[in-house]
Amino acid sequence: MTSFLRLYFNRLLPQLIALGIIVAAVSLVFPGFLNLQIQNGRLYGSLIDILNRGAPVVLLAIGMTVVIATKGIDLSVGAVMAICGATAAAAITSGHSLAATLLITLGVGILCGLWNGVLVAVLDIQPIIATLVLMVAGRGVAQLITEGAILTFNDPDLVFIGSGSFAGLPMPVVIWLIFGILTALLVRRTALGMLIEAIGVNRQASTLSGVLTPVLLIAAYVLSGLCAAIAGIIAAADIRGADANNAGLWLELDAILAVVVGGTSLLGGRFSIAASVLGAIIIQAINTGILLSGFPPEFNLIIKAAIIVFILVLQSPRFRTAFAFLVPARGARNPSERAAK
Amino acid sequence: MKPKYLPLTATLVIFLLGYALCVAQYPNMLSTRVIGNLLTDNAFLGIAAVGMTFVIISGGIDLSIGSVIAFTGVFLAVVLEHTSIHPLIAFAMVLAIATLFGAAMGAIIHYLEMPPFIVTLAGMFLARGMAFVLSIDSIPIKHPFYATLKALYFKLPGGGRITLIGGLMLLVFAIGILIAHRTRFGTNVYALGGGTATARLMGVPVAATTIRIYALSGLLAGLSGIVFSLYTSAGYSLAAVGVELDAITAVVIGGTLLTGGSGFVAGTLVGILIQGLIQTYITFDGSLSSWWTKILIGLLLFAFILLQKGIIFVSRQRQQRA
Amino acid sequence: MQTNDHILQAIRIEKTFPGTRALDKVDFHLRRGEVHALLGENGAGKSTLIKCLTGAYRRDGGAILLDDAEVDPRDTFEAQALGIGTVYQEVNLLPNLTVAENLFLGRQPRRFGMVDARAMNRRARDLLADYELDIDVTRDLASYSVAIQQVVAIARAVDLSGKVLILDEPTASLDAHEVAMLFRIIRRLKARGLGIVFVTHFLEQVYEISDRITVLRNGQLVGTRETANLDRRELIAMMIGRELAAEIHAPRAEVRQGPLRYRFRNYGRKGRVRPFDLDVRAGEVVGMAGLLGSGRTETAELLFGAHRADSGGAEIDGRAVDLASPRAAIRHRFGFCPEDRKTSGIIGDLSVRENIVLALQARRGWTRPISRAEQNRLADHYIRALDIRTADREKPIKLLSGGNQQKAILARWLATEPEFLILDEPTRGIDVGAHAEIVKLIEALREKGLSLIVVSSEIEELVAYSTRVIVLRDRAHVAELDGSRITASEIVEAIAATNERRTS
Amino acid sequence: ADLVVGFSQIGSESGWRAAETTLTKQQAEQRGIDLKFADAQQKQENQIKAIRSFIAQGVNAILVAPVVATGWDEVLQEAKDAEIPVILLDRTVDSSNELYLTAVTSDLVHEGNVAGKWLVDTTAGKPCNVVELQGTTGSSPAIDRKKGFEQALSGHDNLKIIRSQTGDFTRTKGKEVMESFLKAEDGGKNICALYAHNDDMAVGAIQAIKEAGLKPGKDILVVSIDAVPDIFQAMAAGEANATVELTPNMAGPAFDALAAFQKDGTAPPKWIQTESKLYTQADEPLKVYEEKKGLGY
Ligand SMILES: Nc1ncnc2c1ncn2[C@@H]1O[C@H](COP(=O)(O)OP(=O)(O)OP(=O)(O)O)[C@@H](O)[C@H]1O
Ligand SMILES: Nc1ncnc2c1ncn2[C@@H]1O[C@H](COP(=O)(O)OP(=O)(O)OP(=O)(O)O)[C@@H](O)[C@H]1O
Ligand SMILES: [Mg+2]
Ligand SMILES: [Mg+2]
Repeated sequence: MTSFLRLYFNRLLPQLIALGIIVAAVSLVFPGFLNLQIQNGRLYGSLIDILNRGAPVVLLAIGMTVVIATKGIDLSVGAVMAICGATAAAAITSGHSLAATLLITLGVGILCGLWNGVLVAVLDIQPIIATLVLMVAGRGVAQLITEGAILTFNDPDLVFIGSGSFAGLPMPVVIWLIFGILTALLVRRTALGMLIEAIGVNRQASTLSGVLTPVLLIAAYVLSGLCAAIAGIIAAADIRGADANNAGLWLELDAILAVVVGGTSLLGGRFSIAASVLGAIIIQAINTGILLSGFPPEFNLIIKAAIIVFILVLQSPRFRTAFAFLVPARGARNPSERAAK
Repeated sequence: MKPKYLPLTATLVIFLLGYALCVAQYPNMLSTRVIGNLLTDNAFLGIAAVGMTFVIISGGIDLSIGSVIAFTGVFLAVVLEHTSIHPLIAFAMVLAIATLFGAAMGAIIHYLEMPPFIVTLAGMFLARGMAFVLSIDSIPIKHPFYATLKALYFKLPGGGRITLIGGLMLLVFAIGILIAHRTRFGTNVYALGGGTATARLMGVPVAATTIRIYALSGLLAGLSGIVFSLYTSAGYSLAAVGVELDAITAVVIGGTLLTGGSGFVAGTLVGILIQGLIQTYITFDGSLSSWWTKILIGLLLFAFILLQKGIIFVSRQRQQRA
Repeated sequence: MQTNDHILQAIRIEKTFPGTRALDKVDFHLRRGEVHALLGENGAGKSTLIKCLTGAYRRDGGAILLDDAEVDPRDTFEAQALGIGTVYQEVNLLPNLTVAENLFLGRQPRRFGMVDARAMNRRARDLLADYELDIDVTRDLASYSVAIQQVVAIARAVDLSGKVLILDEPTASLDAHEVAMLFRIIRRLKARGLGIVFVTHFLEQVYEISDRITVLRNGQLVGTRETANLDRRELIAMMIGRELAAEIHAPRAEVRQGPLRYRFRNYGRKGRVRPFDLDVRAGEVVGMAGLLGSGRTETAELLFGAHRADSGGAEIDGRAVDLASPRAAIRHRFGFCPEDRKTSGIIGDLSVRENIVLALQARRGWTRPISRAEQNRLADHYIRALDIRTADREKPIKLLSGGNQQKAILARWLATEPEFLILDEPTRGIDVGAHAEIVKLIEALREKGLSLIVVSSEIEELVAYSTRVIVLRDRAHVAELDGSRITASEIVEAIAATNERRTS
Repeated sequence: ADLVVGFSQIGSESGWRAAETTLTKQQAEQRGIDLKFADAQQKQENQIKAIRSFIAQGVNAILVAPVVATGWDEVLQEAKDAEIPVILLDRTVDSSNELYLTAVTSDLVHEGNVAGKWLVDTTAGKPCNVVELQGTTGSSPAIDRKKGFEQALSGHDNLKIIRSQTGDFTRTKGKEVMESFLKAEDGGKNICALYAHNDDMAVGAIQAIKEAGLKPGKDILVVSIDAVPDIFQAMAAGEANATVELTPNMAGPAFDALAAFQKDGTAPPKWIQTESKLYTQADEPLKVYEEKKGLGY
């Protein structure tokens, strides 16, 4: 068991190091960064902000990880977030109970995932294009629901999901923690994880081995849709309104970035949900760090690009072999040979 | 017909069909004006999409082109505003920068073995960031040379025009087709798309080819930026957001596989025209709200993809029977 | 020994992969005008040595001399420029390029800076004419069979090799006729003074064509001998480090066949396989013989549900069943080792363990995971039972040598305890020792009461284990041999007879 | 038969823009105008394409809400050549005013100025640290509203902008950025006022302030621009202090000018400036809220 934990730790080590470097760098610029205090019965501080603000991307990254593991990609998650946020707001303002609202919204998210999944698995359309359809049309659907305005609501229960707290942690953090752990258990305690990886590496060989490829593919996109729905609810609850125009805008790129920073290959196969979650947190740490640093906003993108390139270079297989002594290279492979095979 | 020409033919058939339907509803759409506009308005997108086609055929992707277009525009505007450098020299400078930028991304992709999606995503942030740093204002370009260039067009009967930039796009497509099918480099691009490892074993210079592909994409994005700056006579750091997705869509509608290894530059041109057609149709209709516009674009995209699949499927079946 | 009759010398080549010492100070000397066989078990390091010679891998140590001058090709491109043409083990051409482009990649004829496609196609046709291949060179390579692709790869390598030609298992998917043709070409090149390296597991071919033999074992050089002075038994002992009990099995005693279990009636699919009837009993091995492209693979895929049959029906134990998909077939305890292990067999990035348990897990469904301990047990069991050479069970399967990958896929199906096992070219690329083991295994499975269908291009092998042989031609079943009629000559005759009918 | 007017709208990036679209359609309907609507999805190239196809269709007039100021010369010239009058809505362009009939816009710099003046008056010389939520980096409202605000503050040394970041005109980002401002400035104790380039960001920021345990409107003054309905609710609750109105009804004056021009060729003034009205808590915010609620914000 301990060796298992060690393996796990080793897998996450590069991400942990990157996070550590960023946190250290930001606390240099902004000394109050690490302060944590209890306020109104919940933890309060920049670190908590990172976990809290990172919630949507973390959730999207969880679903995206599984989709990417199947060698797919889901560009529609931002739009699905908007649809689901709008659905939730519309449902709650038209008088549905919280439970009904959540059910309807999650249902809509699952439906969106189903659509993507069917396009990819049954109609055999390339994932980028298949999900691009919903990415373009989805935001229109969301605006159709809100008629382009911000649909505000004040239902305290729904608002609680966005800004309440539980056990000292903001609700969004609690939600993604639970959901992330559940998903990780679901894929690792069952055979799902391995079967999904098999599909991602070699779909044809998996099918010939009796893996239910289409169903699993659809399931991956459904999971992604579900994640986007939860993220959409959180985003709407956070601002007490559904902003169909901007909710989740370009977040799909952040989610993909998070997965890659987490070390899952875009070519499918091996994946780690924990690493993707860490990746999302890293990205949020960058964003929050930029906000706290007080640089003029014109520099935001350059700083972000520079940090991302830095992290990716740290992680690149070439760099890792060159500096194998820095990162304990358990199971690390020789990259050039790998490519040549 | 060879099976590999199927997607291309299917796309062309769909375009003609769609155009005929549009004309049936709005006879005005047959005017040379609309045809001229289709070329002029999509010139920058088309030029960038040629680069994207090469990248995608090689099995990669380039998300940075929209930002490079914006950067190019801002760079030109700033240079022409604040110095007395002649636009042609500024063009050369910016093309050199864009090419180097692309080459650098290609080098990172190859030597650090990082996925193109992510490298070019970082490139996308970086190029737009650079544009912001140069200037956040939109800067008009008032240089007389621009006016000269814009005055160059070929008038069609019926009021339509083939403008310089529209013509340039066609030229770039022609050159792109030549490069893809008539040079060793072009074959190497296809070879990379067929499998990097195999290509390497067959003696394809993988490093040089990868770098050149992204350099070419950078160069064409730069050229597209110049065209865009001619088109709008301005440089603006928020311009051309999301152009990469439009370009990818055009490439894919044009029958190129995102997995690499197969596709046609000519198909991309049809893809661009199909997208332009969808937009023109929606404007001619003019009754759609913002949201229905988005939904309809999505659905039409979906319909085109389905139709293409359908045509290919049916003719495969027929070929097998035969 | 004079050095100057050596065209290529490799001195103390070393190569280490994480966990594997693939080459341990290996020496290899190739003379001008000789055919030099490079032999060894699966995973001995043959392909690795070749890749080090051509710069596809960076060697960790040692030197390479070409014409007595030290060379250091950094990639295959440089090796080609030096006059070393190579066919690598897996068919290494680009399926998405045309045949002509594959042949002339990187050296297309040009006019005014542009590729002269017409000249290229003409030269491609001329080149292939030497190989009696008259195909449309402007079509994508993917539209041709593996065999044709293999011939194209050979033609390309030969055309590239000014000094040295290296062939890594070029004959694995060729039939006798094509092998003979290849050998004619090799002899011609040899007469021109080229040095030729030839890797194969077919010992008959080694004795037919080679002048000298170098044997590797576990990454180490065992020795280099003149072929004429090395008898077969001794050679095998060099390769596997012990004597092989009986290489080719004595004709087996009359087998007792079980009840009829599988009945396929009028089974077929338009455009793929003409409808056929097939009965298979328990404890029976049905061999499938035929020329390349005769439809054996397609028959196998049809039986497994990889393609859906559009005519006829299947019965198991008298009950009609629908074999609509691999899953359905697996539910009826079918198993299928595909012919192309790279694209339809291995799951490259996953470990040997996961590859072995995959089919079993898929059948149990995702909700009932096989525990890690059980997975380990299964994997270890089959690694031992089939002698899969791997550093450990967690090694990604793509890093195993070809033959060992094949065994791992066999293990995947054995783990599901199948009752009807379809093997498509199970011994392709497998070394003599493993070859014998697989033949033994097929026998053992038959004795356990399994029904097997085995597709093979090796007629000797079919004779060794088949209780019945079906001969295919042009996607149709044309003959069936059983009992005493299963002999090499009868099978060859059946194939040839149908061939004559084709020409008449 | 009817007057056909093409309307090239920027997109639907905010509630304000949706309201503008709604009002334009309403106004057109009231006047019996056949409005051809084209959504450009925030892209200038799409707007140019739309105008070109309006010209190709031969509409009677064109309304444009230009996404940027630059780059319109050529297409406007084409419209002029085709003798189709063009009216700019909501934002101006830097082309020669020969090329369009008139522009119905507010003055973005002025809006920032009004907001700044209010803050100057309210603080009345007391020292006050201001944080600023900017609009989308590079967009003209962000640039001009910042400029106008800074102009109003210049010469008043008691007022200092201590932090300024972009909130992309959205509630979510407004809230997120405000959270980090609060953290960075001693839990917010160091902040005396918030200036947001639009109301949506202000609404988000107000929530952040409340969640940090402070009272928006009292501990931190809130002033923003646009006057969308939700900010009036906040004002009614005492959580926001002031907003500067940007009216979404630009089309009304535009159509009026067009009608006059087509009737007898009366050339309207080249710039019809809409009012930048300041609303504070004293202006019966709830009543204004009810008025504005139905306008499609
Ligand atoms: N890229 C690689 N990374 C790690 N190990 C490798 C790699 N390539 C080969 N090996 C290992 O090196 C050893 C030699 O493999 P090689 O492919 O040279 O064998 P071979 O003699 O060609 O076998 P075969 O007859 O099956 O083709 C094997 O143990 C194999 O697992
Ligand atoms: N000489 C050939 N010319 C053209 N096509 C061929 C040729 N040989 C095979 N093919 C094609 O390749 C495919 C191979 O068929 P299949 O795999 O069923 O044959 P096989 O008997 O198993 O041969 P192999 O030993 O190559 O696997 C068929 O679709 C066939 O049309
Ligand atoms: Mg080998
Ligand atoms: Mg076969």
